[in-house]
Amino acid sequence: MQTGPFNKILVANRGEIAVRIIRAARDLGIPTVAVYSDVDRMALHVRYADEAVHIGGPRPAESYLRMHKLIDVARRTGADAIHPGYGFLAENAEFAGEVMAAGLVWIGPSPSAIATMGDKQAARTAVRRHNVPLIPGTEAGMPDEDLLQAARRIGFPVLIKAVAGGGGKGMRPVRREEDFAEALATARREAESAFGNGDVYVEKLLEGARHIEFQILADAHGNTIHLGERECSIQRRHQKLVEEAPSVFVDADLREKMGAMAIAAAESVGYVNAGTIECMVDRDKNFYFLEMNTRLQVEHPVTELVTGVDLAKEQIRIARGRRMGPQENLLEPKGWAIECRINAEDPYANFMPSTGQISTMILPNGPGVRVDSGVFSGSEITPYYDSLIAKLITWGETRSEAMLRMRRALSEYRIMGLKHNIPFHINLLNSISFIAGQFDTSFVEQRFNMHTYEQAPTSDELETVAIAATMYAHHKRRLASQVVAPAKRDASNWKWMGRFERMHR
Amino acid sequence: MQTGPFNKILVANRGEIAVRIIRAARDLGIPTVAVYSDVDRMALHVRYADEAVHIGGPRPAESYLRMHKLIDVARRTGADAIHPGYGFLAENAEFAGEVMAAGLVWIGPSPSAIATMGDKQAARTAVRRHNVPLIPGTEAGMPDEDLLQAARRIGFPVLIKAVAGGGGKGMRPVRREEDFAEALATARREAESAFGNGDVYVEKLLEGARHIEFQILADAHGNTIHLGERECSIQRRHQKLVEEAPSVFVDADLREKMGAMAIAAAESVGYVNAGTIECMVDRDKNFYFLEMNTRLQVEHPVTELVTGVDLAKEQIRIARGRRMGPQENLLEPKGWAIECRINAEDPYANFMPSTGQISTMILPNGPGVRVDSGVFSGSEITPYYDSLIAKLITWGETRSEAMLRMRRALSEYRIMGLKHNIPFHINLLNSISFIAGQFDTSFVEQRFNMHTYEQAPTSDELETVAIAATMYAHHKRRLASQVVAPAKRDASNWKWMGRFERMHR
Amino acid sequence: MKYTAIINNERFEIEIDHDGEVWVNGEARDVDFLNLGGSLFSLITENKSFEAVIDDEDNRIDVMMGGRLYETQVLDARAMLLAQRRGSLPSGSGDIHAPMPGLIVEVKALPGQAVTQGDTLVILESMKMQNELKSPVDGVVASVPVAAGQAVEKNALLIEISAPAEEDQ
Amino acid sequence: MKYTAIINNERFEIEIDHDGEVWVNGEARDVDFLNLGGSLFSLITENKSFEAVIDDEDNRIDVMMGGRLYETQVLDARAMLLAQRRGSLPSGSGDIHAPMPGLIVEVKALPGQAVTQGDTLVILESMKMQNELKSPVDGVVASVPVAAGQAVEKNALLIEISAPAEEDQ
Repeated sequence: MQTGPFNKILVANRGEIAVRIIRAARDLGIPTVAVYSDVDRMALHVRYADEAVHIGGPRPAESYLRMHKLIDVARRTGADAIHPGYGFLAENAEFAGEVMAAGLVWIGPSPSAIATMGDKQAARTAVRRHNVPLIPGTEAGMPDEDLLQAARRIGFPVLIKAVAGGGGKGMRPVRREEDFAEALATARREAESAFGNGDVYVEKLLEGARHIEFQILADAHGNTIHLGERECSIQRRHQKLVEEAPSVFVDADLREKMGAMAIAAAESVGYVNAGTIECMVDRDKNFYFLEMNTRLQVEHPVTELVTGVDLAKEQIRIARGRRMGPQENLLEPKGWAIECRINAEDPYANFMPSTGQISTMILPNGPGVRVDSGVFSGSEITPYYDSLIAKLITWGETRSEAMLRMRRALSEYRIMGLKHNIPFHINLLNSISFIAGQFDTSFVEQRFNMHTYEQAPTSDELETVAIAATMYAHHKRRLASQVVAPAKRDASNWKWMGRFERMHR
Repeated sequence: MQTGPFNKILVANRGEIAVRIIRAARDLGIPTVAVYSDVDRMALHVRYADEAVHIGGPRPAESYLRMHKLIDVARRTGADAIHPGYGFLAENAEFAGEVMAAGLVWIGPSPSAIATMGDKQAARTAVRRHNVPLIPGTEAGMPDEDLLQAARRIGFPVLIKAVAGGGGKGMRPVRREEDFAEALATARREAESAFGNGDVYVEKLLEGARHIEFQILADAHGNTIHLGERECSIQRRHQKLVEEAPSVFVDADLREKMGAMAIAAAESVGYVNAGTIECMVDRDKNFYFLEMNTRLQVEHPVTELVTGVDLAKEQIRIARGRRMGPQENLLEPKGWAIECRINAEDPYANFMPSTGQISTMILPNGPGVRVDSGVFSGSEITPYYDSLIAKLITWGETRSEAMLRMRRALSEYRIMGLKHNIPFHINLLNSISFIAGQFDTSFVEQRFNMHTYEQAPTSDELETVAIAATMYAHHKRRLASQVVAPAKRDASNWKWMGRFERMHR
Repeated sequence: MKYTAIINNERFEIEIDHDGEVWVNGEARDVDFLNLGGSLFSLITENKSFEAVIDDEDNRIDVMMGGRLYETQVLDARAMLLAQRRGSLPSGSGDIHAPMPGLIVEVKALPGQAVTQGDTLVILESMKMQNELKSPVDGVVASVPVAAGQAVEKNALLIEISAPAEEDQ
Repeated sequence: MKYTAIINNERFEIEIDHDGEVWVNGEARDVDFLNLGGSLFSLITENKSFEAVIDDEDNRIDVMMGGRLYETQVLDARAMLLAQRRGSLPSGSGDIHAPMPGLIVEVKALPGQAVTQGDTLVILESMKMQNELKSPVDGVVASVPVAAGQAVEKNALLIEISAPAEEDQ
């Protein structure tokens, strides 16, 4: 069933998005069933759900991707609906079909909408009929030689993209004809390894363009609306790092035009439920349909904060066959929201993923701060899943208030035990270009780095660091010498140990 | 100076409110100076402020109440404004005067407004001239015999209240004339010990009345507005435990009338800055002025969430001599907000305060949840200060959504290492009377308790508890026996130890 | 191993065998019980997921689950047999200890005095509040090692209460 | 005890005497330095409050403060003297270890090969990402104990790099 009444939801996911869905269901009074792999027994989604069922080994193929196992768990626990979250099986039309064939409600769009939008070429064909503007590009299934010909015709720079792609995998920009062959081979190899499908196509690469997406909601009663845009140009290797709603680049006029386009794109596949139309917008405010994500996005909270709409709850309402809560397109967002993705990756070492146990976590809180996370002090970040630790989202009446709150929240946030990208975000939030809203999708890779700062450290700052480093070295040396031979002097004289430490001895 | 420009704020407080003010200042780009006693060296307010100065021993009189020390610290650090928070010196007219005499800006109302509103009788005299309705009661300074006479004239039940009182100290309800003498003696003794002033007065006790307060804001440009009401009837021993905005009991008409009264009360003392008019409202919607709190309230966040106004920031703006942001009285709150005060006190042992180190803390988060707190995993709750650990605040489009989110957030919140009142709040949020909005100030003490539940546990629930307790006992016994002699069998066969534990051995 | 768990006067016969299989009143139960650190436990039984804070004191195991506190007793076969012979289940101590450091404001009990459960026996000031400490049991005051005006540390013994004579039979 | 701290090529002469008094380049500084658990430290100096994450590796102390990472060296008098004799400060090891468990996709270096800082030497797949591991120093590959297709544990040695000949003088 695509829509209809249900009483219990199986959440076929893990991490922060599983927790997010469980919270939405709980806020609606609907019980939930969590599933978990061997390494997720202690995870918050297992503990927050009403029921929890072990489904296999740590590798996704052994657990979170096991379609029949998931449907079987739903049957055994009496869950009559499945929410797929994002990633894993969320955009798998076959799974959506099997869920519905099993008589369960699929909390998402129809398998045909997923399949059409999941195939880049089919998507282009579908939306073109509804007059949605497209980036010049080729068909799928072309051999290497024809692709090169097409690239020449379109004109460099071009982008090679995997037909089955997503998240930047199997995607390669090519600026010069002589680099085309090698990039093509790499893209095919990556696509083959990531999606089991090495088919790629070629598209015009828009330089200086922004990545702006529109949130749409559609219910089974024929209503389709948009809830405004999200600015997602802050990316690295096509992975979004920071998202905002609204976009500094979008005025009321552009919002209306792009919103109408987004609704047309959704209607072109008879879309029902929440979805996102991703677009590129060039410097002259020409916009082009990129793709539609047929699920809840990672960055959905920024839209929630400027609309007051709980998107996860609306997904459930719509799947129950009810009318969605909001009835109107978003004309004027309420304030401004920014999201920073806090990832377990080292911004000083080429954003290398980091694994390990979170030994200490101090969350920022207070006015205008929201954290969506599935971890806690003691959580293990394993190599089996993505590196998202948490989403830090701030709201303000203005962009400037939202940014100041984000800077404050980032400075309060402490995560110890592994490397994370909070320093990247602090650095970004101090960047004049970012503050001024002057950036495009190439900003992070081409104009931003962690080793040069727009403002060099002052000599006061360097002195403070020198003191800290020396105190650390001195303390460590003293500890080392105590192991060898007890210190002759009473350590309580050491002023730098702090009054507190002395007091508690 | 009462208003004027400044560049650095000394926060003369500790705990969550010091953190709250530091956050507001940081969101405005103003640096802050924290002060701390011996036991607060590791506290978040010390770590989040730009500067921090040690001011003395753990007892408030040795540190947070040292007026001249605080002014001296402001001078030494170049802080040109002082924010007192709530409690400690926040409503001390002498301190406000000294701060201003030292040429610093006092982020609060004038000393004369503080003094007038701080003296219950002077307050009654002031507001009466502005036609603010008052509860029938006596003057201050009357001897015991005259008070008894007056109580007879007013008619029992009556309330004995300390002139210098606040927070329920030195306050006693008396329902029968024969209990009057003893209650009077106790009230005087408590008032003497708490405030160094045993003077009390007698007031009519309104039965079945609600405690509803109005938030007002006034700037130095002659504007005074109200930001609507807060429902604060959920109290125990006159200590608020749960607050809401708006109140189920207040309709647009009553809001307009009470709002006008609140503005009149503030104007009666030429009030400038944020303040709160506390009222009793009887079953027939008659309302009576109780007192004015001349500071930011603990429960200010619920108003922030339904108005979008950041009250701590407005306080700073007003003190800088600027026009306040909001210009209009609140006609229609946006949604609903509820605050639960999370205290270190044991609801199963007569709400006895609990001290100790927080060993584990897992914060609730996600949509609609805000936490204002000054503690972290590892924080020590000491006997020197109040027992507030955190304020948990949820927002929803409707009261029901806010309540469901609060239930969810309470169920996620884990604080280990000391006793806390989260079970009280969970129990309250399950109470049909509370859900229906049917309660008055006597609800918690007279009609609510932690040992009988409106819904008895089911036998499934009891069985689950039995399994948990038995597993615990069995595990403990096994550990004990292993100390004496190594177990004969391989423990890895124990299914109940969990797959996770096995996997990680 | 066989246990009897008693909660709200209801009894559950629970057996845990050598393979870790669990039976409740003779019915098999799928049980996954895991310590999450400190007193925090996760229990998944028959797919239902619960989190509980569990502590024990004297002969009582306190289970806090779903915002409710359950005072339970878990007896093994030998303890159960002893209790049946005695005709009563073992009960907790009646002593009053200081739940936090503070100042004794008043002591309302004298040695030898009979007290009833719920009687206020000591007033302790701490965290700016006066706290009434009540008798947890019916009994007789055995000793009062503190006096008004005295500062006490956390867990200091304030009043010792012994069981009344008739319970000793 | 006298130290020389070097950050961004700037040198600070820091002395900590037996009473814990601190001098920076000869000027007294009020310093309160406190461990908050693990690698987290609080520093209050001249009333300014800072929080820093401090870790050390080989001869380097990494200080993360205010969202910036500072790579520092702290040398005591003896180490400073040695360094002055050698004509260079001690430098970190050039070995590449696996920063996380994963699968070796490709090894781009052979023993004996000269490499420059920043050269990609190994591609490691983990967390669904292919990660390029680069040479931290200029040097010569001494050994390559792993091969493509091999699964490695966290911290496994992947490539050993020795200093080039001219640095040994």
